[in-house]
Formats: sequence, C-alpha cells, structure tokens
Amino acid sequence: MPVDFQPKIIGFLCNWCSYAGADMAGTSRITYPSNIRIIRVPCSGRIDPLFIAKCFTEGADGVFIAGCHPGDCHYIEGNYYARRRFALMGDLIEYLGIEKERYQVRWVSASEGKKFSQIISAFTDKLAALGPRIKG
Amino acid sequence: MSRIGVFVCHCGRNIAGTVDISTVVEAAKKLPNVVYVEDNKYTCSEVGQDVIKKTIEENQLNRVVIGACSPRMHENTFRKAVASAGLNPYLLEIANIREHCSWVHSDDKEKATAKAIDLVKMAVAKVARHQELFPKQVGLTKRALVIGGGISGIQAALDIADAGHEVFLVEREPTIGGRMAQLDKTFPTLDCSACILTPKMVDVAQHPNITLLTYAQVLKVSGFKGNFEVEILQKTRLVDHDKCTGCGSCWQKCPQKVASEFDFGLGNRKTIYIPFPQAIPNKPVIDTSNCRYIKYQGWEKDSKGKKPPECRICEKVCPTDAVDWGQKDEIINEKFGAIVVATGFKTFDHTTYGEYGGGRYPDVITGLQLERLMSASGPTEGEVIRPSDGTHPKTVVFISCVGSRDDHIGRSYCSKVCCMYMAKHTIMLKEHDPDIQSYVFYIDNRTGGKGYEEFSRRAQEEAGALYLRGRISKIYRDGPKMMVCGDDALMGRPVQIAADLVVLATGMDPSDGVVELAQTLNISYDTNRFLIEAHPKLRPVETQTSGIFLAGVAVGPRDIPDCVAHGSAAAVKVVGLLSQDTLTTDPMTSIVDPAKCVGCFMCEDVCPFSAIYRETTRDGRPVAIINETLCTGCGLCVASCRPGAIDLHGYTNQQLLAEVVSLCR
Amino acid sequence: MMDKNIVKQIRDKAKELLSNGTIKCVLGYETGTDGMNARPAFIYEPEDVDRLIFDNTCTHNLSTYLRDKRENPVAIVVKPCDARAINVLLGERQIEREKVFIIGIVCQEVVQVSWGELSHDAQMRCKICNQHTPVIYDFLIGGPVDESAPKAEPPANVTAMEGKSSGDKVDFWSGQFSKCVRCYACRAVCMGCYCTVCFVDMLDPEWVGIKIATPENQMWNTIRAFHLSGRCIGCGECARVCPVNIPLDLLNMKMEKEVGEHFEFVSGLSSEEPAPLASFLKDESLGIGE
Amino acid sequence: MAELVYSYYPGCALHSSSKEYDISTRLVCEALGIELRELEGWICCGASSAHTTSDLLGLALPAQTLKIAEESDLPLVVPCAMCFSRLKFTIAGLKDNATRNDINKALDEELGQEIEVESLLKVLDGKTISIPVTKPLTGLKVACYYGCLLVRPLEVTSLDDIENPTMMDGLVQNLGAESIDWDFKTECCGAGLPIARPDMVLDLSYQILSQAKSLGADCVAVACPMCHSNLDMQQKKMKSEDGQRLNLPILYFTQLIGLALGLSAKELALRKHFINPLPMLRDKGLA
Repeated sequence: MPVDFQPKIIGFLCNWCSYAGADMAGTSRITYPSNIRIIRVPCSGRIDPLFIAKCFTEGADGVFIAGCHPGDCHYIEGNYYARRRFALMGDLIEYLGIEKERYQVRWVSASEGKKFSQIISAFTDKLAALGPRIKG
Repeated sequence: MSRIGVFVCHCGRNIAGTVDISTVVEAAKKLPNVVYVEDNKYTCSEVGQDVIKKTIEENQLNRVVIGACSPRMHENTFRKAVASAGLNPYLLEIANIREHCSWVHSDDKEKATAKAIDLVKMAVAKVARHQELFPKQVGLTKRALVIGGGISGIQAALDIADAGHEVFLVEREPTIGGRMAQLDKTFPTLDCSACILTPKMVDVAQHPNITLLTYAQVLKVSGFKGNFEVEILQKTRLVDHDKCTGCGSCWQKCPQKVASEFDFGLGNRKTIYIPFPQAIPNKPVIDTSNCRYIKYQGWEKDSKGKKPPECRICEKVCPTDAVDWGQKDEIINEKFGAIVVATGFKTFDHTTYGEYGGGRYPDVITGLQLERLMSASGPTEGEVIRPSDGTHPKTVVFISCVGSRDDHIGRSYCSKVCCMYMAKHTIMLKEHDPDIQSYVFYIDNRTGGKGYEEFSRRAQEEAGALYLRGRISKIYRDGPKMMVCGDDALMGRPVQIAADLVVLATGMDPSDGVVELAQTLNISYDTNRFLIEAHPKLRPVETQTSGIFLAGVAVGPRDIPDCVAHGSAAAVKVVGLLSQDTLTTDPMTSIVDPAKCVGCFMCEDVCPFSAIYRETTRDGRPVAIINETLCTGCGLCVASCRPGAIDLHGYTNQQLLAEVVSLCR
Repeated sequence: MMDKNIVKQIRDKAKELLSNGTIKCVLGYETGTDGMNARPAFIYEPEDVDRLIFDNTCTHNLSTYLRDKRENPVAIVVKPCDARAINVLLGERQIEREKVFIIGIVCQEVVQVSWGELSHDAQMRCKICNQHTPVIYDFLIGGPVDESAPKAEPPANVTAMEGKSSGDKVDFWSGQFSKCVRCYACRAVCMGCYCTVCFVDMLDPEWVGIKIATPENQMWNTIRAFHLSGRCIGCGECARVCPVNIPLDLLNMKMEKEVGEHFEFVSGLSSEEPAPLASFLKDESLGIGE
Repeated sequence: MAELVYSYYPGCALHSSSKEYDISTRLVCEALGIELRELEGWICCGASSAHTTSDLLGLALPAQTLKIAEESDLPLVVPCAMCFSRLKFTIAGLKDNATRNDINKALDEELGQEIEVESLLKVLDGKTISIPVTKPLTGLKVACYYGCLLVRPLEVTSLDDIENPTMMDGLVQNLGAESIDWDFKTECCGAGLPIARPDMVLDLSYQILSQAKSLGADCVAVACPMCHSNLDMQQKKMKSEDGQRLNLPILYFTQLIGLALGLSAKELALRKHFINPLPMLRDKGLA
C-alpha cells in the first residue's frame, strides 16, 4: 500500500443536524482531514442504502453517514427507519467482504461540530491504515 | 443541453486565504457542460449578485453553480439572484467550499484546493440534473399559538394581538406572569416588578384577540407552517371559571395548607388557591393531590390512616356554585398558522453543591427566595428574616455563579443576570435595613448593559456592599452563624465570614419538559437544553422549522428588557407570516411515477406526515400519490420505494448518483 | 416416491373447483419431460386434472405465477415455504386473498432436482426447515405432523461464510460474480421480484453499469439481495435456476438471518405484520449511530 | 468456615502507631464471621512521601501489593484511609494504558485491571453484613469523621458523598448510638504535616473537634490512623481562647462496633488512646 495513501471518503449528511454540525465545525474553525466529500440530503431517511453499495462499487474507500440523534429527527421518524436500513446494508457489505470499518453511521447534532471533526479524523485514520479498498 | 455557469467566491480571505481560487477556476472550466467560470470577492454582495444576473443573461446560462459558504447560509439569497435573471431559482447548486473546506482545512492549502475542486465538480454534475421547480400556493390559518405565559410570551401575544391576529396563550401554571411575577424589584431602575408586569397581564386577560389557557399544556403538534394542528390539554381546575367571580372566600376558608411553589416553600398556600394576589386569571384551581375532599373520595377501608373529613368547605362558601367536582381534563384541538415558544427557565438546583450545604442549611437561600422574602406580597410581607429562626440578618453573603460557569456540574455558560441581581439585592437589603452588611463573592462582575455598570457601582459605593473576588470552598454552621470560607483572590489569602444569611446567585436552567416539547414541535435544542435559533445572529427568533419561533430565556439566559425585545421580535415574524393571504410551498417534495409504482404502499406505511394516498390508474392499478402540501420533502418514501417509482425533487436519485459518480470517475 | 392419497385429493379438489367455476385455473405440478422430475402445470379444464401430481421433486415455488392476474380467480398448490410467499405477496398488496384458492400440502422435504436424474438427498433448506404445515391455506392435504421440531438454526454455509476473512470473502464473491451473465433468471423466477422496471434496467439513474463485469454484477446482486431482505422465504429458486450456479440463496439466507436477529422477524409468517423496513422500535440501537 | 473471606492489607500504621485499629479490626471481623487473610509480603503504600516525590513511585509501591492481592484471588480489604486512597489511585491509573505500561515496567509484572479493593468501612457498614448488636451504644453521641482521603476524589474512591458522607453515620446508628449532623466530616485535619507545620495542624484539627464538641458529641469516630494521631495525640496541645481543653475521645469505628458486640474495653485496646475514653464510656454505662 502506498505510503501517503489518501482514502477517498463519501459522506451523506442530513441537512438539519449533521450537515449543520459539519458547518458548526467550520464556523468554529476546527480542522480535520480533508479526505471526506460531503453530499447533502434532507434526512438520513432519504439515503437509499444502495447508495452505500454504489459508492463502494465506484471505488470509494469509505462511506460515512450521519443523521439527527434518535428522537431529534427534523422529520420525526426518518432516522429510526434509516437505522434499520443501515444495519442491514452493513451486514450485507461486510458479508461481501468489505471491512465493516469502511462504513460508519453516526448521530451528529447541529451543535456537535467538535464531535463531527473528531469522528471524521478517527474514521480517516482508520481508513488510511486499512489501505485502498480495491487492492493492487 | 445544459449551459452551466460556475461562480467561485473568495469570501474575502475566508475562502481565498486557504483555497487557491485560480486553480479551482481553471479546473472548473474543464468540467462537462460548463460554459462560463468566474470568481468574485464577495458573491453574496450586491455587486456579486449583479454579476451572476448579468452573466446568466449574456451567456444564456441555464444552470448555475456557486462555490461559496454553506447553502444553509445563502441558498435563498442566490436563488433570488438567479430568479432575477429570469432563470428558475431551483436550477442552482451551491458547493460548500467554506464551512466544509477552507475553514476546516486551513492547515493544508493544497488538499483544501483539491477538495474545493471536487466539491465544485460534484455540484456541476448534480446541477446538470436539476429541473425547473414551481412552488404552489396554499391557504393559511391567520392565528398564532404562544406557549409560555412569562414576560416574553405575554409581550409576543400582546404584539400579535394588537396587529389584529387571534392569539392563544397557553400557560402550564394556574397563572401567567412567569418568573418576573416572583421578583420584587427589577434592575437597574428598581421599579417594582409587579407594578410594571401586572398591567400587561391584565391586558392579556382583556384583549379581544387573545384566548388565555392557563393550567394547560401542548400535547401534540402536526401539520406545517401556516397550518399547524395542535392538541392542547386543559387540566381540570375543579372550578368553573365562567361562574367563578374570584371573590376569594373559598381560599380564605379552605382549611388545608401546603407549601407554596410560588414562594419556594417559604410560605404556605391553600389547596384551592391562586398562586399570588395579582394572579391572572384571578380565579382559583383546586390542587387535587392535596385536597381533603379528593382524599376523602379516594379513601378506602383497607387504605391506611383514618378516614379524612369530607370538608367541601370551598363548595359550601362559594356564592356562585363554581366548585365543580365533576370537572374533567379536557382536550382542545385548534389550528394555528404560527407558533411562538417562550417556555422560559427555572433556577438551578443548588443541592448539587455539597460545599454550600447541599440544601441542608435553611439559611442558605437562592436569589429568587430572597426576592420572595423582600416582596410586600411575599410570605413575610416584605420583612427579610432568616428562614431558620425568623431573626433579622445583619451580615449577608452572596455567592455568584451557582450553577453557572462550572463544568463540574455541566453548566459552562454564564446566566447573564446574576451579577446584576446580586447588586440589586445588596442595594435593596440596605434599604430594608441600613445595618445590613453585604459581601459578594464573584468570579467576574459582568455588568454589560445600559446603566448596569453604574448600578453595580452604586451597590458598592452607596449600599456599601463588599465585593470579594473568589470562590467559596465551604459553608459550615457555627451556632446560629453560617461560617463562609472562601479565598480572596485579589488579596491572595483565605477569608472566613460569619454570616446570618447566605444567598446563592443560582443560574438559569431551561424549564422542565422543554426537551419533550422540542421533540413534539421538532425543533432542535443544544447540549444545555436551550432551544436553537435558525441563525445565532441573523435569525435569532426563528427555528429551522418554519412557522415556529422562539422568545425569551428558552433560547438562552437574558434579562427582562432583552426578553421583552425578543418577544416583540418573535411577534413581528409571526405577524409577517400571518399577514400573507397564501403561502408558497417548498416545491422540493416527493413525486410518484405511476408507471413504475407497483402499489405495495410501503411509502404510505413509512410517511410520518400521512402525505401519501392511494389512487387507481385507468388500467385499474392502485398507485401511490403524494399530497404536495403535506409532503415535507424528507425523502423517506423514496428510499423505501423498491421499484424506484418515487423520487424527491432537488435530491433525485439521478442527482445524488451523479455526485457519487462524478467524484469517483 | 409419490403419495397416492395426496395426489388424489389434489386432483379431486382441482376438478371440483374447476367444474363449479370457482376458479379459472389450477397452478400445480405435473411430471416433467424427463419422466422423473416434476414441473409446473397450468390446468384449465376439469378433464386435465389427472396430469396433477405431487412428490418430493416438486421444488418450484408456484406463487411467482400469481402475479399474472389473467389467471384469476386461481387455485394454487403450495408447500409450507410457498405458503409464506403468498403471505408476503398479500402483505405487499400484490394479490387479493379472495381471488386465490390455496391448496396447502403438508411437506417434510423436497429433494435436489436436476434434469434427467432422480436424487434422494433432501435440499439443505429442508434439513433445517421446521415449518411442515402451510401457514395459510383454504384446503389442507396431509398431516397433521409434529411441529415441535427444533427451531431452525442459521444455515451452516452462511455461518461458514461469515467466518471467512474479508479477503477470502472478496475472492469468493468476485469468483462467483465474475461468472454472472446477467440473464436475470433469478429475478424472473423469484416471487418477490415483480417491479415493473427493475433498478438494474434503469439507465438514468444508472444504479448498475450496463457493462457485464464483476463490479457491476456484484452491484446488481447486492441490489437483488437487499431488495429481497425481509421478504425472501427461502424457496431457493434463484440458486436453482442460475445457469452458472452462483449460490444466490447464500446471500438471501444471510439477509433473512440478520432480519431475524435484528428485528425478530420471519418473512411470510403473517400478512398482517408490518414489513421490518417499514417499521421500527424507538429504543433499538442495532449497533448503528453510537 | 467464615461466610466472607478477604485478603487483608493492614498497612504500616496498623502494625505500629495504630495497633488498636488493627486489633479491633481483627476482633470485630472474627466476631462477624469475616475471615481476613493478611497478604504475604505486602509492602508500604508509600503515603504520603512517595506520591509527593514521584508519581510513578506513588503508584508502583501500591501496585506491588495489588499484584500479590491479584494472585490471592480474593477481594482486598483495607482499613487505613490513606492506603485505601493510594491503592484506589493505582487502580485508576491502571485503567490508562500509558500509565499501566509504566507501572508494569517498573514492577516487571503484568497487572490486570479488575482487582477489587474495598474500604473496611464499606465492608462493615452493615449493608454487606448484619451486625448482631448485644450492647447497644444507647445515649452515645458520635461525630463521624471521614477525613479527606476516604471519600475523595469521588471518581477514584466512588464510596460516598464527598461533602456529606453518611456510611459511618448509618453504621453507628445501627449500633444504637446517635450520630450528630455536623459540617466537618470531610475537612482535612492536617494529615502529614504535624512535624512541618504543627501550627496549621493544630488549627485545622481544633476547628474540627470544637464543632463536634459544640454540637454535643461524646466522641469522634474515625477510619484513618493519620486523622487519629492528629486528633488524639495532638489534642492536648489544643486550647480554646479561654484555655479550655476539649478532652474529646477519638475512637476507631471498629472499636465502637466492638463495644456494641460486647467486646471488652481491654480487648479493644481502648486505653491506647491519648485521650482516655473510658471515663466517658463508664458514665454512659458502656464500659
């Protein structure tokens, strides 16, 4: 694996909590690794789990998903359904041989800019250590 | 064929300081369908917006990408700009190269630039799939709900009502007035709290446009901006307020005394009561958990203790037969166009602080308790005495920041009003009894505000309060005295003061139940359980849920003048909303392709807003249809639709996949 | 080996229903062209009912044909597994209960079938099956049987696969998916695959690249597995019909195992119970989000 | 066969200056069917010189004893508040990887993290075991003094409230005595400074004792040899402004339990104290 391997991370963030949390990290000027590219969605419930599979098929090294904490969903119940879908998709991709470390779902609120940056830093480090998903 | 224009914003040095704009511009030029790229110092400025407008016209752009700050910041600004050029405002996409890039990757300009390019690339790929979207017009209920009858809620309700709109004011307690009603005087003018508050309370009661619901609580909220459907619980008072004249003979005659919540247990009230003499409504409620007759009814042979007396004295003495033992809790359903949340605060529970006695010392009291002791309508009719032995204190020690600025008890914030009310208390104590010597232990003496610093000086110079900078390590009892041990940080030595009374400047905690309410309204709250504004500076009374507004301490600690201003500000927003005749709905809703729909109605099962209904096609297939006014655009149905028949305007599968693919290929 | 009594009952019932006009058609089994293994039969006339048979080669899940409403009202011969499929279709509002007459058959096991040879070893899924009486039927044939069978444990081959390292899993699956020719026989035979337009056939959004190569094939099979999770009743038809012998049921069985463990849900036991992905419990964590 | 078996770590003080604590502890435990097995080869916990000189040393010394305790495979009971504090600090240290490595290196051993250390007070507070009181301490007013080390810091000892602990109070009430509600339960007595700053120790200790006295306490119950020596041995040097002596007996809580179990003053070595408790106990008919 190349020494300075830069993992390619795709992030899906719900607009109301997590995307705002990421904005908060920005307004607070908290730095974190630049590898993640964020896709804005209205709710974690909008994220078709197949997007995750698609990201890996297209060559992403890691997929990150964040939504409102349970009970705080802007759309009341979105993240509860999402939680079930993501759990199943996690099982499936792991079964297909994609290390489960490459796929992370976290609850990040609008006020948790610091938490967001910490999660991303840790996730990026982990992926860097894992190396490219498609070897060779 | 889409003709995309890309505008990269420097945001002064905010973006340009980290991201190499020219590199981004060059890269953008090479992207598919991009026909024009330009960078501006401040794209959001009038100049910047004019450039966008001009360029769209000159280059017949039909799609626009703006690389700038978070879309949560300026998406609407730029949509307007795009629209002003005659382009559909939804043919715009924003690449967040500030909050998600320059501000968080300032440590590596190269990588930040590379990321900025990617973000623009994704936006370009996505915008190519954008379609024109057209908002719809819906009617609205010209009527507001204000939750919380403290000074903020009262102000908001009055202003909305004066503007000619109907208002429901819902208060959990039996009276409105909130915390301000418990104060004796207010800083820095020292005018009597009741004298300035009660007239406003009366106005509320008498205002033709205001329906006052005290002893009531909001249970459920559904619907959306302009048309909320709210379920309100009117708790039973066991008193018919239409018959009751508030003559007071019942609460004079009621034999059952209980500690008064309003006086923080320093005095008693009856079980049929009004919390304080100027209460609005000036009509009593029966406290069912303590009423003798209720106990009498609930008493059973096997239950312990002897049978309580039947009592019913209130009923007997009532001249208008207003006591109604049969009265039940009542559910009220109403529609509102807008909601103001003004749930206020409670004082911090100081028993957490063992070193201050953990609530075991009767002569260690809170600021609000002192207010009650000093108030002419309080339990002691304004005589300041020690709760323990009723003697008059001569030496009073104030301790600041109890439940504020202390991470150990999970309160890192400043409660803002304590420094000022301590100053007020020292001055008032001096007026009550010139022999009283006050000591104030403070961390910082924060007196920002008109006339505040002067007021604080007055406390020290005229009322002779001694200010000592330092914390208290322990309070112990020495006979009747409270020995207060602390350090005088300025003199750099420990001090011990033998006090008669210790007053804790307890900070502000959000009211109980605010989290549950926030979840019912689905608005967000911070780690301290204060409600979150849509923008801390630019949208201080709005929430992320349109149609729901905030006022007062529920958002964060502030004093009375700020609360009044906040309440009025919220009212203006509400009035602005209610003065419209129709509302334009967000067109970013879900849409069904009936050809693909297989009629499994999984979408119907998951939709939290019941925005999906069934319809039968001409060929007799049952298919799902979206009610666009009910649909909030969460996209839950899209991800649950196996045949891919549902999609979400603005976040279609094409658009999101385009972002993924553009990034990876 | 054929149970004369069962066959007679099927034929009598079929004749009765067809003659009195209750139904237009009977979906059942008849002896196949190799003279030993059964194949699906569509019986329209009372006089044809004698073609109907039932034995342990009747592996096909006929419920897949119920999607064609032209046959309604229809009678169908179902094994316990196929009966669960009917519940799934009912739950997904794909068939109307009153238009389908269910002839349920108590079944111990079916054997592995391949054209021209008669096998005697039961299919793996039957070895761990503990449901021998159909959960839904209008007319029951056979039984009663001892249902106190041990609870079905996860299939051994799934647990084995789970045990492998990520690397080995990748090798295994890319090996399998490299064989896939995307003939979609698995989709055609599956009672759960009834979308008008399948994700894999959409060009825009392009969920799956049209190129027939391992990553694309894997994406297709991922979609298939995910779209069937919480709905697959394990009839194994997908694997049976795969011309290149990809063990597709290995994916479906895994998903059903997880659905069972996460949500305590078994597909097709009832048509009333809400689908696992269309319901939730507020306080479940599922190891997600923390 | 005893119902409860513990490893026992007396610590240096109980083998020298505070023998009576050791004696009463062993007697009481025996009477209550608690078997104490003194650890083979325990060493000094180092308090308070070790941890004030070197953090690692302050952790490594207790760790040595912990290692033996771990091998004993029994929960370890500690009477001395200081030893208890040091052992607990070491266990807290072991939870942190870096610190654990340092300690393991220093000892050239591998310490686990799940070593159970209990304060004697917790073991005897009447909740773990019931105390068959034969001679209730009726009419005895006790000021329960916990000192600063037993309960602080909460996250390390997790024993009781740090400002107003009540374990010992509950215990003496069980014994039939009355525990006074006072404010110096966890104030520092000056601990290790009687040599360096006797003046300070006398002030601090006097404050503590005078409030106990003023609230009518007949004696002070302690769970720490250091506190005991300060409050007992130094007491004769303390005088109120008007020259009054306090003459307030300082007893180990184990001695109170002993009395209530009907053990004799002699057995419990009550005479070893500088302030003789016997006259007071005789007035009360408790000795």
